[in-house]
Parts: sequence; C-alpha cells; structure tokens
Amino acid sequence: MNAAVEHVAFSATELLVVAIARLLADCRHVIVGASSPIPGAAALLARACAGGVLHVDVLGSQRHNHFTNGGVETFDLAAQGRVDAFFLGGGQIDAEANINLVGTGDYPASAVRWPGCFGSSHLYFLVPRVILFREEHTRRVLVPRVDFISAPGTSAPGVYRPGGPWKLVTGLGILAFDRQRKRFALESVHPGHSVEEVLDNTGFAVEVPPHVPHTPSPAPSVLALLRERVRAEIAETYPRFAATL
Amino acid sequence: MNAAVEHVAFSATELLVVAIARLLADCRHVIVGASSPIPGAAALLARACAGGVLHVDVLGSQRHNHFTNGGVETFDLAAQGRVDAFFLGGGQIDAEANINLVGTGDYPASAVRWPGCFGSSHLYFLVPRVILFREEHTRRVLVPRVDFISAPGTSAPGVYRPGGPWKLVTGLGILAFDRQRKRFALESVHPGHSVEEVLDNTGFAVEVPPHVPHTPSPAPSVLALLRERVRAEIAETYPRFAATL
Amino acid sequence: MIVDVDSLVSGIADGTKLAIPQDAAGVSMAATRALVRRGVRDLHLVCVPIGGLQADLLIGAGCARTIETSAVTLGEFGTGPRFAAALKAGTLQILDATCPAIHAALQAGQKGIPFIPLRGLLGTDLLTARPDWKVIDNPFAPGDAIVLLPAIVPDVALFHAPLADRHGNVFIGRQRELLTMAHAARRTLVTVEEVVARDLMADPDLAPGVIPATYVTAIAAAPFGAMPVKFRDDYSQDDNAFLAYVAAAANDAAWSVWLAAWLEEAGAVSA
Amino acid sequence: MIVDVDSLVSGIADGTKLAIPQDAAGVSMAATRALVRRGVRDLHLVCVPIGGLQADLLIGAGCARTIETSAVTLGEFGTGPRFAAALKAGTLQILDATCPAIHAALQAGQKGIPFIPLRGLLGTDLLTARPDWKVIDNPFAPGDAIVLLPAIVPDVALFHAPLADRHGNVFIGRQRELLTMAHAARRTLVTVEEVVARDLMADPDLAPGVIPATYVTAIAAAPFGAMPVKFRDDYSQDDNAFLAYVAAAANDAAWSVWLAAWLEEAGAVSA
Repeated sequence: MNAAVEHVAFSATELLVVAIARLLADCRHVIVGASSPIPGAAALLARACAGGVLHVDVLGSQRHNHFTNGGVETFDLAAQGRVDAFFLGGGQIDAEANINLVGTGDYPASAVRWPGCFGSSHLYFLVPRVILFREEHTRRVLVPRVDFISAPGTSAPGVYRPGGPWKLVTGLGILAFDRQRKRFALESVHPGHSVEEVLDNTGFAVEVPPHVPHTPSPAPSVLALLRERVRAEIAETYPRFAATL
Repeated sequence: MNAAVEHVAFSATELLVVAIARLLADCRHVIVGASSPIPGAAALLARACAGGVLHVDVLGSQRHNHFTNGGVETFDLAAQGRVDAFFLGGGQIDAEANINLVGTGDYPASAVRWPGCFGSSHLYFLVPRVILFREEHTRRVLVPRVDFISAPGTSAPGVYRPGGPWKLVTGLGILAFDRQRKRFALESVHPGHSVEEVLDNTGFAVEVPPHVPHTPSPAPSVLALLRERVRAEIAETYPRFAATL
Repeated sequence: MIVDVDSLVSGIADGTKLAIPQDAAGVSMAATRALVRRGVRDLHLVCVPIGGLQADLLIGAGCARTIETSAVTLGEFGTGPRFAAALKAGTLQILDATCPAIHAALQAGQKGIPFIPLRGLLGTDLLTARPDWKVIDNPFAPGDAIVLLPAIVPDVALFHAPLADRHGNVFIGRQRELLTMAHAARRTLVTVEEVVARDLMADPDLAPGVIPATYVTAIAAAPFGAMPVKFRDDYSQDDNAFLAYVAAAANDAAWSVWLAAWLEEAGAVSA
Repeated sequence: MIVDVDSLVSGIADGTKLAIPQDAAGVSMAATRALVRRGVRDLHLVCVPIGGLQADLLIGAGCARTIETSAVTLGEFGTGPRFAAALKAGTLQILDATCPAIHAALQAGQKGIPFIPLRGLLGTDLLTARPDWKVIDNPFAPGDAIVLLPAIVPDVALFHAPLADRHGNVFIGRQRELLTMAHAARRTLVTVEEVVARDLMADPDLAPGVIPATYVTAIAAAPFGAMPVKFRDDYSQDDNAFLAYVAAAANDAAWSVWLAAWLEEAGAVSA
C-alpha cells in the first residue's frame, strides 16, 4: 500500500502465461504436449523464474526437449513418477473433470470429430498435477457430461491413479478440482471478468467461495522475463505465437 | 578322384571353425554370444564365404556387432524370429539336450558353480538352429541327466517354441538332435577320431547310423580365408585366440 | 537395397498393415505419393502414435480401410479433414488409441511378446471401443485391475530419415520411435535425404542413432521427401501447402481436383 | 551434481537395491572401491544382465546380501570365485535369472508397468527357483502358457561412462542398457572418464547417445575408473590384475590380504 505499485500493461495471453507459470512454481519436471504454445511459454517462464532447477520438456522443440528415447519417453517418465505437471485440453470438459478429445455425437460416426485422445487416457491417471487448459470458456466446452470419455476425472477406489486433474485454466479464470468431492471450485477470475460471467458460461455447477479474488496481474520483472528470454525460447517451436507476445 | 587333391595341414581348432561355418551356410543372421572364440570365427568365416549376405553379430566386438539398442537387442531380435542360429554351451548336456549352465549338486549351494544361465533359458526356445558347442567331449559333460535345467531340449506340445537344439559340435564329432524322437544321432567324426571313441566318452545312448563319415577336412581356399581375413577380424575381440590360428 | 521410390513402395501390397510415424519424426511424403499413384487399397494404417497430413491424404485417396491412431491432426489446421469425413461417412474403420498404448504395443512387437500391460485407460470410452484390449487382475497384486494390449507387428514400417549408407544402415538421431517401428515390423522401407558413401556404423558418435541394416529392407533417396511436412532442422512446414490442402479437403469436388494435381507433380511434394 | 567419488557413493545406503552393468557396458570400479572402503552392507545387487569382477568383489568384501543375475563370470578366468564360495557357504542369497528376463523386468520398471511377459523359461529349473515369477494362461490365446516377470525398480543405478557435461547429461554411446537402468532406477550415480564444458545435448550427432540430466542424480570424474576392466576402446582388460585376483580369491586368507591391499591403493584401480 505504501510502496508505489508499478503498472505495466499486459495482454490476456500474457496474463494466462504468467498465471500458469505461477502454478508450476514448485515443480521439478514439467512436460508440455504438442500444439500448446501458452503452456509451453508458461513452463519456460517457470523455469526461468526457478533459476534452472526446473526440468522442462516442450514436445515439438529441439532445444527445449531432452528426450533421447523417442515418443514413448514422455509416458515412461510420467509412469516412473518423475513428471509433476502436464497440460491437457478437451473439446468438452464436464462437471466431474472428464475430458473428451474425440468428438460429439454418436461414436465412431462423430458429428464433430476432434483429432483423438493423444496421451490423455494414460497421463491423466499418472501425472499428479494435470492442468486442464482451454482458452474458450463457454457452455459448448464446459458441459454437464462429455459425449466420450477420453480420460475420466476420477476413478473408483482400487484403481492405480497417482495423478489426475488439479486446475482448470480458461480465458475467464482459474478453477480448482477437488478429487474427493468430484467438483470444481472457482479460485480466481481474470482481471476484466466477473464471477457472473464465469457462471453464465459454465455448463455445470461450480462452487463459489464468498470472496473470489482476481488472478494476480503479472509483476513487471516477470513480464520482462517473458518478453525477452522466454519469447526467444518459445519462438523456436512457436514462431507465430512468439511474435504476438 | 581324377583331380589331384591339394592337401593343407590344419589344426583341430581350424577343423572346428570350418565345420561350424559349414553349418551356417544358408543362414541370414547369426549371433555369437560372449566368450565364444571358435563360434565367433566360424560365423565370420561363414559371412566371408557367403559374400556379405549373412549378418553376423559377435557380442563383445565393436566392429562386428551392429546392435544399437543395448544388451536386450539380441533377445528381441531372436524373439522377432530374425536370428537363424545361435550357440550355447553347457557344463552338462544330457541325452534329451537339456543343458545346465548353473552347477552340480544341490542348488543353490552348488558343489561346482558355473557362471549362470546367461540367455539360454530364452534363446533355446526361440532360435531355430541352436548349435550346442563344447570342445570337451567326456562323460563328465555329456551326462544322462543334467543336475539343473537351465534350458530344456524339448518342450510339451502347446509351449511356444519355434527354436531348439539342432547340432552338438564337440572336439570329437558332430551330433544331430532329433526333436521329435528326443535323441542325438552321430553325424560325423572328426579326422583322427573314431565312432568308438565318441561312444566311450558319451554318458548317454547315441544313435549310430551304419556309415558315419569323417567331418570333411577344410578346403584350402576356406583355410586361406580363415587364416587371413577371418583371423584379422576375430583378433579385435579375441586377440590371443587369433594368435593361435 | 538402394532403390528408387517407386520400387520402394512396390513392397506395400493391398491390405498391408503399415506403420507410419508422426510428423515430427520423419514422414515419407515422397513414398506416399508413389503409393497413391500406384493405387494401393485397404491399408491398415498404424500411426505411431498419431497421424498427420500423410494419414489424412491416404484416407482421402481411398487407400486405407482401417486406421489405428491416437489422433489425426494437422496441428494448428485442426483435425484431419478427410479422416473426419470418412468417419462420418462410415467408410473408415477406426481403432482409437492413446499414444503410450501404441508405443507399448509396438514395443511388445519389438520384444516378440504377445502382450504388454499399460496403466491408465480404466473407465475410458476408449477401452469400450477397443474390445481387443483386455482387462485382467494384476497377478502380482490381486484387486489391481490393469489393461493388457496385444502386440502390434506391422507388415511394413515406412518413414523418412536424414541419412543412409550403402550397407543399409539408417541414421535417425533422437527419433527413437523409428527404431522401435523397424524392430517391430516385418519389413522396413525408408526414404532419406541423402545416401552417403561412408559406413554410418563405423562412426562411434553416430552409431547410437543408427538403425542397423539388419532391419532395413530397402532405401530410396528422396531429397525433401517429407515436404510439405517439417523435417528436423532441414526444412519447415510449408504453411501455404497446408492451407491449400485444408481448403480443398473441405469438400469432395475440390478434393478430387487437388488430389489429381498433386499426383501429377513430378518432383518433391509441394502439395 | 558434479561431486567426488566418495560423495557419489555416500548416496548408497546399506540395503540398497543396486543395479550394475556387465563389464562390456562400463563398470565403475572407482566407485566400487569407495563403496567397499565405506563398508556398505546388505546390498541387493541387480546385474544387468550379468556380473563380473565388480559383483564378485562386492560379494567377497561382504557388501552384498542378495544377487539377482544371469551369471557371474570373469570371462576366460571362469566363474566369479567369491560368488561361488559365498553360494557354497550359504552366505549369499541368489536370484538366478536369464539375460532377457533382467532386461525385460528393467524395461517394465522403466515403463512404470508392474510386470512384463517373456517367452521361454517354461520347463526350466530357473522357473522353479524363482517363485516371484508367475506363469499365466495368455489371455489372448487360451492354452498358451507364458511367464510374467515383476518389474525391477532399482534404488540406485551405478555405472561408468565416457563423458558427462556440467548440466548432468551423460554420453553412453551404444551402451543402451545404461539408459534403461537410469530410467528404471530411482537414482542414478555415474563416474566418467571426463567432464566436458560443452552441452552434450546440443550436439545433434551425440545427443542420441545421451542420458539426459533428468535421470542423473550425481556424477564424479574418475579417469580410468573401470580399470582393470576393459572400457570401450579406451583401455583393455588388465589380465595380470585378473590373474592376481583369481589367485587370491581361491582361498580366504589370501583374499583378505588382497582386499586390504586393494583398498589401500589410492589412485585408479589396478587390482
């Protein structure tokens, strides 16, 4: 309150990158899957902030990918328990954090077909902190019940499952998933958005605590790191994305 | 009969190398295990005679070993069905071609302990032509029944077993194993030895056909190949053995 | 062993179970064109572990009857359009999978074992869609359900690599799944940027990244043979080619025109 | 990450399940001496897939309670003499195995799966001696009996490699089982001939033969650290050292003298 707060303008994308990087602060090893520029930048930013202690592998990168055992290494590494965080998306995500990467309508003749499950049906079980990331926050995406379960949010007792959903980050806010109670709670709303907007655009019930903070704005020093070092690093894999930072 | 036969003196070792190489003539891929100088030289000789069509991997060699997937590759390759011939030894070999690489007496406190099973318990099942090679041909080695079955000579119907024992090569002769009838038959006796000598030194019954030929003497051209090219090639892995050729 | 691209693909008969890599690992678009030109039919594609332009094109050209894959994606250009259309039309059998399942099943093929277990999968609709996958009680820990996958043994593995030598050794660098594919498959066909005179196995620095000749059935030189797909640091994805592909693939008439034009192109694939 | 040899082995507590490679792959005799000096006890040795001088010496020095191996051999010098003596005396628990079983069980550890099937083994006395291996009916082909091996997850993998860099990347070349060991083990300790300044992962030719730093707990420089065991093309086996070892190991009194002398040597292991 006493100190003058320095204000630096930032984009919605920058807010997301910084917010996700914050979630990765105490991880030892983070893997970022294909076609994931924002999580990729976030992981590299977390690494830059951690002073090099954090191992990051960005699939699709040559420089920021240390795998020497082929495509299987991601999954073996996760199954060994060495991966702390991973990102998954979803054409649909439902109230119990089930995700659908396959399509809508009657499988297999899907009305809308998405690419497929990728590694979700395995990694969702094994990585302790799976961050669901989907920029679009609408009732089309956040549905009561997915049409196809690529990976279930929770499992019956007795199922080997050291991992699962941890947070859901969207263009409107951050939700936390409670695995015991099988439901999402609203954790923060991004600046410029409101709790009402989140609820209006979510197709299922979400717990809302009495006070929902705004997702913190990026600190100027972190923004500087993002715009210089991380922007240069992520450009190798996502040149057009880097140009927008 | 008409042509004058050229005579070149050869050692007992050279006879063995050439005799084994002859067995490998129509193979596509032969692997030679550790501590196997005579089979190693034989495989390299067979390759030289085949004009390069035959793949040979000599374990322990850098130059004549093409594996790039570590120690497991030998076994994977055999399980894929790509290996035509492999060599196994045995502290004991019995009438039904069971082999013992573990020891004599009460296991595990063996009276005499040998190194162990190595890959035999797997490869004996998978490689179509396993050549048992043991220079010592005595009743101590060729016993009625082994004390420990590292790998069985035959298996019950229904057991997955594309491979098994094919020949037994010793310092006295060559025996062929009949998997249906579960017994060895004498195929040839090395020059300077007799059928009686073989039978006297074998601890189990062997079928003896009416006429048992001598193992053919090495042709001069083959001996020349062995003493020049193959001797140089095997020297990389077995320098002292090569010096004796 | 060193042949031209047309001879290379002559070994891929109708009905072949054909393993192909993901875009980042080295996709032989040169061989794909030769294969479509020849009019191959009824392929069972095994995408290791996902398919891209190559798979979508083979489906669109009517060459594939079945696809086993964890996804078909053109990256930022979305789901493979001919793949999605074929599924909707019911003209393509899909064996949906998840990346580690394809890797593990291929490793089982490599090891000559009939099956391999995999964690995860329980409670997914994927498991329901794959009756060829079995759930058993872990014999080492009763009460612990686990999925068993049958081994994948492709008839042919087909991919693009940077270098080969005249002995048939192929350098793949860190793209280790190509080695697993070659080990698991009965036959392996490779296009390469360059065939070199030196022995790749003789260089102790390069040898760790080599598939030895034992596993390689035939090799064809095809410079820029992955285009318009990105290939290592050698060349980037041709975005304009992808845009043209996606636009044409959106409807059947435009697609036929695009395909005919692509098949007539003589040189490197420019889509 | 880069430490001295004594610090390196300080991470190997009594009772550790310790994976060690076969001689040809790179054996850390330097770390072995430090370990014996420290008086480690009750090791469970996992030989990948066979043991040599290192295993025999650890047994002879009273450091091992259990050994899981497909053989203990000094090559042309025969069965490991202290290994054979300990078995006869009943002071060593033996888990006899076969090479592909150790490789496969370690690969199961690497893949985080609880077990893996393996062909062969049926009808052997090995199977009788290993009640921890189970025979099941192949769920994909009733009537086809097959052996399941539980995964091996070593506490520590310990080996010797040619190069490491300051980031913790270790170059192993074609000795791929070292990578499997590092993936499967909870911690990996490595001695190397040389620690280099450059980044080994940045060289696209060398990278395929590298274990990335993720898997590597600590590294110590130990030039000639495999002696008297052969190490790649760098140095040959010291036959005189082996002869002296075998002679001393033949009886308990001579062995104690040999061991005390060996432990007092300061520099590279010359046995």
